[in-house]
Amino acid sequence: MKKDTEIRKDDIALELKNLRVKFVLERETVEAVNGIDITLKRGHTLGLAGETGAGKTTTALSLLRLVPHPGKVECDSLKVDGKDVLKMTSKELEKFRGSDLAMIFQDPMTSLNPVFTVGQQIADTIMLHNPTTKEDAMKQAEKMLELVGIPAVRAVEYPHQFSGGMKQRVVIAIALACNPGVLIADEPTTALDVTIQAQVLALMKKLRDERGMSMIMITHDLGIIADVCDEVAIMYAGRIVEYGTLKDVFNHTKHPYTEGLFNSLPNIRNRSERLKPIPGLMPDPSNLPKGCAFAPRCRYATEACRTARPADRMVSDTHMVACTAYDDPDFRIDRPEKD
Amino acid sequence: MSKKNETPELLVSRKYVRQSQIRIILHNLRKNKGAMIGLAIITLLVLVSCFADVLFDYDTEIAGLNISEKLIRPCKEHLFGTDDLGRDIFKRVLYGARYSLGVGFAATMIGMAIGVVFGAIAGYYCGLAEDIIMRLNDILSAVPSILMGIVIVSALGASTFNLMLAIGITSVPQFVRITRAAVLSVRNQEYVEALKATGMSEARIIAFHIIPNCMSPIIVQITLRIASAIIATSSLSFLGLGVPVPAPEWGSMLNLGRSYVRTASYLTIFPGIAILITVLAFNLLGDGLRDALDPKLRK
Amino acid sequence: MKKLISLLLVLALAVSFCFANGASEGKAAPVAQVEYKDTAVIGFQTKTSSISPPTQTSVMHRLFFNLTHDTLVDYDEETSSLKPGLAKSWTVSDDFKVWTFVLRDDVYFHNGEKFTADDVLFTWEFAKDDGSTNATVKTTYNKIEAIKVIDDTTVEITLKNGDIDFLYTYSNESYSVLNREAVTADAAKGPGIGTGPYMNDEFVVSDHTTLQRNEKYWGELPPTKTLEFRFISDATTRLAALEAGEIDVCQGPNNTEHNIIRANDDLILYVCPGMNLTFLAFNSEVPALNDPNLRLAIAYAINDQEIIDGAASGVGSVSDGMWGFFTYGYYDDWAGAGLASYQPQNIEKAKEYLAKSNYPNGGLTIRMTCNSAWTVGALQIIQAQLKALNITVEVQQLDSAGFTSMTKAKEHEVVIQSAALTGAGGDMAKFFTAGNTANTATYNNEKVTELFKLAGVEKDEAKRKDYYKQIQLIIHEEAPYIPLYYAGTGVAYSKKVSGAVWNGSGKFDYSQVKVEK
Amino acid sequence: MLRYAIKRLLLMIPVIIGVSFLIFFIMDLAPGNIIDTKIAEENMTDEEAEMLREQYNLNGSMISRYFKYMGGLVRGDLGKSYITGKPVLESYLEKLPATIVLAAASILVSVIISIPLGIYSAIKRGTFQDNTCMVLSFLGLSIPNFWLGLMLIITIALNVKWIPTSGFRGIASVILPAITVGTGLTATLARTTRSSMLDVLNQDYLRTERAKGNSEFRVVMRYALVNALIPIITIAGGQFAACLGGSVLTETIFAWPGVGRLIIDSVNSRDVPMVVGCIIMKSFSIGLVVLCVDLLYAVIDPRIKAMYARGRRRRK
Repeated sequence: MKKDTEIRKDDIALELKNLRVKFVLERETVEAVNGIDITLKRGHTLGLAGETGAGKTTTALSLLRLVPHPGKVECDSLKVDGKDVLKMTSKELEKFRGSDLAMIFQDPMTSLNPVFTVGQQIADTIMLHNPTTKEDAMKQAEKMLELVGIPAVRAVEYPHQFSGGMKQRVVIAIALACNPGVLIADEPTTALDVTIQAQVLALMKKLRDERGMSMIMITHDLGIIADVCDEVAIMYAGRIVEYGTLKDVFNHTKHPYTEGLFNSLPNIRNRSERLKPIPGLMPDPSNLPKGCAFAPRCRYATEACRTARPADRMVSDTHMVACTAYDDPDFRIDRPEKD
Repeated sequence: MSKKNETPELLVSRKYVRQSQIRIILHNLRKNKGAMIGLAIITLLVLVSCFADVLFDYDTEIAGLNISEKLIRPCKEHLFGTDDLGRDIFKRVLYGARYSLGVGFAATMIGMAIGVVFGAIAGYYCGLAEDIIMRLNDILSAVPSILMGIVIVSALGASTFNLMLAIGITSVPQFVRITRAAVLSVRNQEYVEALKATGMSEARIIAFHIIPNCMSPIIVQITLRIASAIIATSSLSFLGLGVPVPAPEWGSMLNLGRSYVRTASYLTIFPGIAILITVLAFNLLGDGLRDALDPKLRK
Repeated sequence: MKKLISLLLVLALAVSFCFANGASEGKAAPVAQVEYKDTAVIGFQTKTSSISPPTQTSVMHRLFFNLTHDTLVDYDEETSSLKPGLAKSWTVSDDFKVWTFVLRDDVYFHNGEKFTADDVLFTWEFAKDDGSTNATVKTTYNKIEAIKVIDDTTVEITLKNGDIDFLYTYSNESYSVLNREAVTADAAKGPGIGTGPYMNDEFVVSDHTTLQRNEKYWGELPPTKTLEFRFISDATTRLAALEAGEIDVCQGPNNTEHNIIRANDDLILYVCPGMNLTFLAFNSEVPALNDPNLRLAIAYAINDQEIIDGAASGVGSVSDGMWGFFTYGYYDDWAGAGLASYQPQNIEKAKEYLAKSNYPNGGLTIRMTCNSAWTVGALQIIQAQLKALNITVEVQQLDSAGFTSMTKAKEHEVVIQSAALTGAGGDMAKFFTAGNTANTATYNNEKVTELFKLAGVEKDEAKRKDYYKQIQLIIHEEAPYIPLYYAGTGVAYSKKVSGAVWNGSGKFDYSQVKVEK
Repeated sequence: MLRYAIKRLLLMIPVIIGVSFLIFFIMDLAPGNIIDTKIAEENMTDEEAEMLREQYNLNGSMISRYFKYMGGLVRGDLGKSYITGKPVLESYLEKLPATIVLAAASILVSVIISIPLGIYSAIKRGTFQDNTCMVLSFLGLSIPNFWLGLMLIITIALNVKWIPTSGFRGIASVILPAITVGTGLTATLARTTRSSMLDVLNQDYLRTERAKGNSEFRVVMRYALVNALIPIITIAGGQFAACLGGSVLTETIFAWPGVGRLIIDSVNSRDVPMVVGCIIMKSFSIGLVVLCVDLLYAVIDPRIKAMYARGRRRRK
């Protein structure tokens, strides 16, 4: 069922260059995303981490060109499996969505159409991209349900008869129905409680490895990123401030904001340790500060940080950080490096 | 811009939030061009209604007859032409604004006042109260409006107020049903339980929290009922139950011009247009108000 | 189903017709032979609710009964005289009590039963008890003491007390003869079976009535097979149906649309002077109105022609006396009798009478009530006209039942009404004698009541006319009623229609109607 | 589901009894009675009036007459009309087919016009098209029925041969009356469609549908509309029920043998058995239609079907 192209490790599944998204309202314009570059290798999983309001969901929606009105999307280039998404007509977009690039949404409670049976919703997706007879589509849908751990017999039931976790499994089944090359998961387990969260993540990992899918996992939970992702991108106020492999970002953390994130995580082993939350609040996206957006809350902030917009600096061939403090070569953050 | 909870700094003092809410509603209303047009027309109509006595002398120009000037087609002196008793239609349409506006608005208010109260009670207190009110409502809605008109007018005498009462009562069933449906959908929301938890009395909950949230379907119903109230006067005035005769109420003018539809259609066209404009004005304003009040649509 | 059969019949007829033409192709072309349709469609406006003659006396009902049933004696409206109907001849006793009729023996009911004297007896017995809920019919039948069947073709009717006008009343279609067997068999449809030129086929209340030709009719056979009467209450729609060719006759088009009919040269407009008099009635129990001078002042202040132009678009004729100009004993030479006619409008005379009344300079308010949208216009004109006498008029409109319950309870002040007058002088008594609901002026003058009684039994024509003259003079002076105008009735019909008899009363005769193809 | 339907049918009985009492009471309150109608037709002496009162048994208090009437009603006998003497039920059923045909055709016209208008203005919310759609839908409500009817007759029926001007003669004759009544209903239905579509278009699951690769047209017309159907059906069902009560003006203009005119004529002539009987039948048929609309909810929205399955509406 998998496309016949063999899996090449270094093949690029998704390439995004300089994505900018603005929401133009009458009295203000909200700059949700301010220049993001993503390259996702085939079969790899990129974690997109950041606090609420960092523009994660907007980025995901821009990949599918589903940003709602009044959003304005500007982007230098967006290629998925070599196809240039920006130049696609609405007809091509419709073929593209669901078969090449699929998405799993955050709140399962509202992501399923209440008046269609679960099986029907999956079968619809199948019929859209590889039209067959109704019965055949339904059989495939039942197979998908089995795949995500739901007994096929429940295909005729309606969304309101499923629990949150089961619904998320259905959403996953819908997304994977046409075997997409790339999957975007927008905080898939945030709305679920912890035990169900682990099951859903295990399921996603199993399916990803079986199908060699590349995936973008959007979450604010660093634990999930450690568990699922190969590479990590830390987002803050619409920009990627640190990007690298798991080892780079977790063990050789460079950016002060990433350090702050790790400090605000409770440590199972050392229970007495006091949490050090990041002071201050996310900046208001409608008037972002000049220079580095994190400067007002950064311990190491210097005058330079507050004036110039930090450039992306490659600290190793896989590790990037956007922080002007590193102009001074021997600048270090407190977090010790481990290898 | 994710939908998650607002960051703390926005939850400033409660007074500021309430004051700005009304300002926001007015701002949205001003933004909506349609609503502004509607408001302008209504204010114009109200002005005309109030100063009609100053503009025209009732006896000579509105009710006075001169058979010699019968059925003149619209021309310079008579912009809308003259009716079968030689009266100038333009002046009568302007003067009639007060009756139609009054009857339409007042009748709907009567209907709304009764309907919303019972609808809210039926919607909030489910079970027996709801069944009784809804069954009584079905019974009341079975009475044809013309029969209701005959009885009220003959029992209380023919006057504009009784006409409003007759039309108002026949619009009560719709209001009860609309309000009950709206209240039902609102009362199941979590925040109603939260309010109950704060020990607020049920009457206050209904009055200050549930009904304001049901305002949008009610406003839609108000604007629709005003339209049908004005038109109902023409069928009632056919039976002589409308506004007492010489008064130039649009509905009765429509009805008097009925037999001239082919030979002198302007007798019915201009009152018809007046009704159309009034109805449109109320609905554009109502629409604007509905969208302004509905937080979901404010994105 | 019936429509299907008649359709087939028509087709057969048409086909045979063409053959006839075809066959005679060789011979000289026949004289332009006009073909007539098998069905005539008539649009009418006043609702009918029964096919049983004793239950209804309204004009439209009598129009139908005239087609489906027959009476012993017929009334000829042109010559206003009586002519034989089912009875070939009749004789009456000197005291006008015992009437003996010699009946025809060649008449059959629609159900095939032979018409005999027994049917006359049965009709009387049937209508007397629960066969009719119509007060006038029951009262007339109650005047009959007994009916004796002498033999199949002779019947004798004995009245309780002599009535010279009995035959005029008995010739009314509501007293048509029913068939005993038919009614006993089916109480609903039985009374619909008569001896007339047409048979009742379909009857749907307020929708349509279809009559089929009675092939075995004893009189002159009608030319058209089917008469379809369609109830179309809106005048504009009815006229449009005529223009669209769906109906052949449109009864009572809107006065406002007469020029549309005149402009259309396929249509003919027949406007006949009406027999419906519109008048004002002053309730004499109201002290202020029980004053002849005030009433006369108002009578002279009103301009009838202006009312006709304003409220009836000019279709109607001025009336000068509360007595049908076609009714027996009509008198209008007011100057001859030293009185002045109410019309034309005479403001000085009105003011003169007003000065003599209890309200020398007016200043009173009178409530005038009407019961239909048409008469509201007339009241508004009177309202404006009476301003000259400083009398303010408050116009009130009620629906018909509310209106009658008010007049019956004498709670009205002035009412505007219209009543269908007849040719019989005695019929006018109901307006001027106590105990009648039509007497909305609650008028009670012994002299007038006495004169009506005398006229009822007076044989000598001259004396009877004189009695009626005296009545009219008294009424003209006391003016309990103010006559306004006779509303004209109109009929619009396609020029292909012929054979129908139009008249003022609205009881048109369609028995000989035919419509060219 | 069946249990719920039976419960609703049983609930209708008190309503019908209530309706019969209220109408009986109101008819008694209205001035004048059947005798006055007959007097209006032709003169009557006082004795004759009294004789007729006996025959129509109008003497006795309103309550006693009501219970006599109810005696008949319980046995299913709606009594006879004072005017025509025909049984009320027969007269009502005689007028029912035309009324149902007109009601169905009017709702069809209303739906055909309102739903596309409502959806289009919901999609284009706030723009110029939105306002024009709403203005269009308001034309129907603001133009008086009789004026529109007459205009249709004069302009269309006179020039188009196969469309009759009036009467209930075959399918073609229902076109103009249906347009007259239907356009009057568009205002309400179009607005309801617009507001319920607006609510649905904000839902998240439509984003899922779009992410699946559905075209915008399919998203709106298939996935969104189905969810928005409940309020639309409520209003359309209500309108159909109202039309079952007949539309007096349109029936008068088009000489349409409908129930509306039958009721109003009976009211005017104070034909009490006919008025009460027809209104009872009318409320019964309206009750049936409203019940069918409620049952239709379950067919459309499985969540509501679940509630019925548990026998009662789940309410907190």
